[in-house]
Amino acid sequence: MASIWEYANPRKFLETSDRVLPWLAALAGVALVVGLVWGFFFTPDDYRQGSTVKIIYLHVPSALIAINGWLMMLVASLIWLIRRHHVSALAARAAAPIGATMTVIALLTGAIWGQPMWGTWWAWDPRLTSFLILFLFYLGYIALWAAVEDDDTAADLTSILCLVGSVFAVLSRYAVNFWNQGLHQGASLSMDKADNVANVFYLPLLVCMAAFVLLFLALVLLRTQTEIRARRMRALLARERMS
Amino acid sequence: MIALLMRDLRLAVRAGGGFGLGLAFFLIVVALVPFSVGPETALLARIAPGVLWLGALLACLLSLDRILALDWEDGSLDLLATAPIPLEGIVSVKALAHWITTALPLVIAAPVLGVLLSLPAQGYLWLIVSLLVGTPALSVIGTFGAALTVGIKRGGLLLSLLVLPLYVPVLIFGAEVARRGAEGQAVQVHLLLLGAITCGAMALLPFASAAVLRVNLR
Amino acid sequence: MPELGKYAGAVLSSYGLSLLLLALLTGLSLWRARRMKAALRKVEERVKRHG
Amino acid sequence: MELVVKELGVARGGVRVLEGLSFVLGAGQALILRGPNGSGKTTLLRVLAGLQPSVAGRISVSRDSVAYASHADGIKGQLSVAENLHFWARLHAERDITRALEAFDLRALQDRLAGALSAGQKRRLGLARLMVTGRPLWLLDEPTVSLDSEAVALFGAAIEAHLQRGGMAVIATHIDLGLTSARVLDVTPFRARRPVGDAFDEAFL
Repeated sequence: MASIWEYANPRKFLETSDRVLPWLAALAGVALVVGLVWGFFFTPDDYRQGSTVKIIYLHVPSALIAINGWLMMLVASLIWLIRRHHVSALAARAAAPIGATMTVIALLTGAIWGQPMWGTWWAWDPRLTSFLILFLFYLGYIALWAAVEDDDTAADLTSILCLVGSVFAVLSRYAVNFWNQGLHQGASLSMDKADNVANVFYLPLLVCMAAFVLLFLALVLLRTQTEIRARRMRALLARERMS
Repeated sequence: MIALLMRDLRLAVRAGGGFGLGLAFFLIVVALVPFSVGPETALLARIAPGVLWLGALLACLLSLDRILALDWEDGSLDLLATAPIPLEGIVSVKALAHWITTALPLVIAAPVLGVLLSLPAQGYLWLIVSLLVGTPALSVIGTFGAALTVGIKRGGLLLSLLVLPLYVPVLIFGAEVARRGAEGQAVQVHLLLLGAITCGAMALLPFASAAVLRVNLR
Repeated sequence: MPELGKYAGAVLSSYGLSLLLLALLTGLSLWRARRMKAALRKVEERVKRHG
Repeated sequence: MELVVKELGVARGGVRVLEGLSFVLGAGQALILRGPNGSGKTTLLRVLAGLQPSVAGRISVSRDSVAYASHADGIKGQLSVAENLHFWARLHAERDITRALEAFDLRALQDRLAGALSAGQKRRLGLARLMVTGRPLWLLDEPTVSLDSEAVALFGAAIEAHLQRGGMAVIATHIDLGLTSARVLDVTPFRARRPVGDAFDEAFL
């Protein structure tokens, strides 16, 4: 069995991801269609929330990816800082815009859902606020990558920012909790308490979450490939200039 | 270390920008608030702690890029990095110098500006205490941001974008202490949490700042 | 089409906006991937030719 | 005290510029680096100073024994000449700056603000800083830029005196400093070769 660090070689990564990507993308597409169609067309309305309950099929999975996307960037950053595998740093860079988009989707769907339910588009509820802060962290991270010219320097700086940012994101989460007890309902889902939400809603939601995870993975692979190619091109051009 | 601190203080005094600009900015921000929300005393008194905290935070932010950028431009940072003091010590001293030249005058000026916003009498003590406890964290976090952006031309805006989200917990607890103080509620828990953040930031962030600076000096 | 009742606007707009954002993200990623592939191929060929 | 460099490789912006560089420098010796622009002299000096990691090889000295002087002098225009020197001296736990002032003929200028100095005078101040660090190994990157011939002579004498006291110096320069004992090292032959084939390695080359 080969070590997973073999995939830290850019060429090996490109070859393998090229093989995996079509399947992953197809799977993600199928799951997304099945989950959303199921959720949108074939679930009943909630007796309290009416048809707005259908929004959770977008809201919960995107929120899931928004948080876990940052977590993935944190792990990738640590791998880069400790083992110096370039692919890892580039994967973190590739994941950031996806995470940011997911955060926007979670915020948007949350606001649209909140309007009829809470009577307001935006409330300074701890969860909403935390997501807004998370979005700012994503923006800063992306901006720092874009601003630093040297690739290795940028990888180092953004990795450390990701580390420090993670600590402060957690801090902000608790600070915000202290600051305002919110309107938001508790996590409506957890794996061991499936009866929180009736099965009719739960199953399609699981499919949607799986679909978003698959979509995230496919996009990360695709974007990492692009980053590797961009990086190789810059390296080749730099070498050409020097000789 | 003391030599470096004295030099930074002397430079701040001679260059003129250190003490004056942040203070003037603080004054202007606070003076503009009544124009934007109306002169009603009750409203001003209610929002005064928050406005003063936000103003102090923004005034701090304004001067962050001076912490390291000047030393970067004239090559001093290279030379400091080869000096006998570890880089962690250097960034800590830099943060301290920033706090003395920028944050401390703000703390002293805050009660005066509190009068402008008709801050209730019982609020002054906790306003000053919360600023004294909270602003060191602002300086240390800001130094980290300055170290991140030191090699970037016109990095000022990026610096704000990076630092502001990091300021959130400090602002929440700091303003909360000041608000509770002004309203005569208990402040202990929030003050302790604010102090914990400051201590944690002062203990750990210099390592991150030094690591980042080493990368930028490469 | 399921009956969405009085919340039709909210549900439809959130689905519409989310899918639009996802499509934008995917589209941009694909477009950049394709462009970068082509650009790299060009540079690689030039480098090989000049040795 | 001896500087031993073995099979050193250095990189700039992720691309190797020098490799396989070895030399030994004993107490009282100086080494002049020669080579065309962009050949990696500055990078080599920064690696020796510990500001930048090497990509291969070994360096025997610790960073506590080097004093580095780059194109930028690290001088604060708002401080006087003496204040500038005092600062660096205290940072390196030294007291005496008179020797440095005299060696670079800055006595008369010591109370002037450094911002009011001419380019050559600033350069002299920057080099005088080396003397107050008390460190044995000087790493100098084009030290004679904007110096007139008289100042170059002063500088040469200062290095000579430093070597006499058992110091060492590595200097990247194109000017003859009049150092009698200095060896010259041309870095051109150590230029990094391109990797053969198009193996796609961790550095994307």
